[in-house]
Amino acid sequence: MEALSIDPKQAKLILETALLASQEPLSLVQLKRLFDEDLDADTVRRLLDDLRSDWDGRGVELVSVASGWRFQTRPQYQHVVDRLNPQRPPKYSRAVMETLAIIAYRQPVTRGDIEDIRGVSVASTVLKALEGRGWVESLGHREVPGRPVLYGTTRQFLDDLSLRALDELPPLEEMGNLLDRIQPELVSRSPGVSSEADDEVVAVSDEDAVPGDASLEN
Amino acid sequence: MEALSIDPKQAKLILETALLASQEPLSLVQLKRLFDEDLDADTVRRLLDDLRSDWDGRGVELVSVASGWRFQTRPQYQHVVDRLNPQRPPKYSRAVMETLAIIAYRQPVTRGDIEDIRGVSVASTVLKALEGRGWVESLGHREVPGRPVLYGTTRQFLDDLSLRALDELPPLEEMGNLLDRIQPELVSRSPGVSSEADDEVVAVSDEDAVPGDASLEN
Amino acid sequence: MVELTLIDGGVAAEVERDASAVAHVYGRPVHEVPTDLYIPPEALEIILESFEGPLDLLLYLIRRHNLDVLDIPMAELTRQYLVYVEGMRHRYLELAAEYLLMAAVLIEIKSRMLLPKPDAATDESEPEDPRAELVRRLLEYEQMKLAAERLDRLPQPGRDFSTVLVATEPGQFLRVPDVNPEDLRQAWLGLLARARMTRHHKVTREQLSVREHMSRILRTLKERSYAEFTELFDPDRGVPELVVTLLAVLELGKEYLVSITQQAAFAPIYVSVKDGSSFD
Repeated sequence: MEALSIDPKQAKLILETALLASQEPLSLVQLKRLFDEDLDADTVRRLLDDLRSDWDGRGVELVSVASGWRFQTRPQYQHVVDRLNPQRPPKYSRAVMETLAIIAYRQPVTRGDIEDIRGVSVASTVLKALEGRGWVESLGHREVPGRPVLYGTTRQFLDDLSLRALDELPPLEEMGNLLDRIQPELVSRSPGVSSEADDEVVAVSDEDAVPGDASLEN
Repeated sequence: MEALSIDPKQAKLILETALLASQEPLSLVQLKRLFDEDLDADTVRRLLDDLRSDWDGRGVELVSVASGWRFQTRPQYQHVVDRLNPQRPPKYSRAVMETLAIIAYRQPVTRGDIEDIRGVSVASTVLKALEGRGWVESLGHREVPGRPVLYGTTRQFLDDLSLRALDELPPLEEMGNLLDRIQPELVSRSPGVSSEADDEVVAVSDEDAVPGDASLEN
Repeated sequence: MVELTLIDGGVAAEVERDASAVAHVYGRPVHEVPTDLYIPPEALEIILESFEGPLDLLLYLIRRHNLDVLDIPMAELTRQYLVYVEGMRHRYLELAAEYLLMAAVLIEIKSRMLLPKPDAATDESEPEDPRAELVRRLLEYEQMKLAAERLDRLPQPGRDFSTVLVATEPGQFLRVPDVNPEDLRQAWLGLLARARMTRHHKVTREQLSVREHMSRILRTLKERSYAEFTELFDPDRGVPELVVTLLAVLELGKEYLVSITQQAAFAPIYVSVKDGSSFD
């Protein structure tokens, strides 16, 4: 290897300045053009490696990507960048949230159960998103024709939602209230619908497909 | 001053990362939000000053402008960036720069005011160039016949010129200096030109910053 | 960006400008306007364009010839000025209007200076020098002209420095939505609310399921002729099932297929098959 005709410290300074000021990754060819001296690619690469080490332990790192070299924030400092952009965090779609709610409150449930309650089919992406997040997992199969997968929530789901157990989930609206909203005068007279029955319903998942829209008067 | 509840080195690292990753200058308020701890403005300012010193001798510097703090290349390293991007930004004509100066120092002004001071009409393209650059904007209308638009400079103008406020604009040449500019001895020797007469000229100009053509006729 | 060079009159902006030059003729800097005021005809346009108007030209003449701004020799200044304007009128008429106005102003000032001054005794106020207003305008313009030069020397982004922006990799750090327990509750309630709202669109299915339960209840009552109200419900089958069962009972009552009786408040409710009715 040739001796560097340029002070390495100065050379790194020039590389660093150019890379920080550039919005796009810079190729070795572009970086070589920064110098009057005719540096070979190896020399520039060595300088870049050296520069990368200089940035060890910082929030920004020098990386080599397909089209060249660039500075970028380290993943573990992403939270700093996130705080800068007060743009609203992403939200799950209603489909995902409702599916998650059904699994959380009614587990174990099959996809068919979820579809019946929601009244629409559940896209695979919805369940994949929840499984991918580590919040939902398969608990086994229901022993009916087709042996559908039974879903339940995971330990991580509880951790992420800062819950110690499932019974710390917000209580669902009482059965009485639910019926109140539908036909108040009828329910209040009916002693057959007790709150104990309600609790039981929450604890036990429905045996089979219950139409989600079944709720109602005709 | 309170003891820092956070490791200053770590705090500077967070500030540095955020400032490097931000397209726009970051205000103290935005920078304070980076921390869980409730740092006071003085602490953040001290950390920033410290961070600025850390970058001494590098090609990039931390500067404070109207909307906050930002990293930018030092002017003496601009040639490095120019090598990457040989396309130079436009150089503004004297017409544009004089119009900008009048708006910056005399704002709010109408186009008529600018024309009176410059003694020539102002082409629409001149004002459009300044508005297009985001340096000049309409502040409203002067309530006289025709309701001419009043122009002023923008925050971006201050940011781009690395100014924190309008009072950091280069000071205007004093009228007295203008009189002395070519022949100081002549002004001081001339009995017909007393310093009071000098003051009078200045005073006239101040109270009637915007001469109409009619004023030529006395 | 192109429009900026046009503003400047094209030629001057495209060559790297020599700041000290008065004008550029065919790309070459001209550092002084000829003192004999002879301007090559083809260069006149460009030289005039290098002035930003009559004030700029006047200022140049005054500074160039070391004239005292506060004691302008009007005759000399006006003479020089008119020479310029004469040349201009032949070659570059559209530029001339403002220059002609200034010529008129200069001549007016000069003629005023020839008039006898009003008697100081009859006029309290100091008689004003006819040149005062011109001087004021010249100085104010010069002040702004210098300010423009200083402003132009301030570092500008892209020209003298560049802002710094390091990349952040959005794909790499996929932000995940935050969910809290209350969100789940809201999702559930939303589900219920929507079920109510959409009931009209599901009439067929709903009727069928109610009909199905009506059949089941009737079958039960066929065997036993009456049942306690609560026995008809199977809590294990879930909320919708309970609701549908309730609706089925009410529907049967409405259609006079069953009778629903209660002896006293809070006493058991009994459901029984109506006499003489049957269900096939």
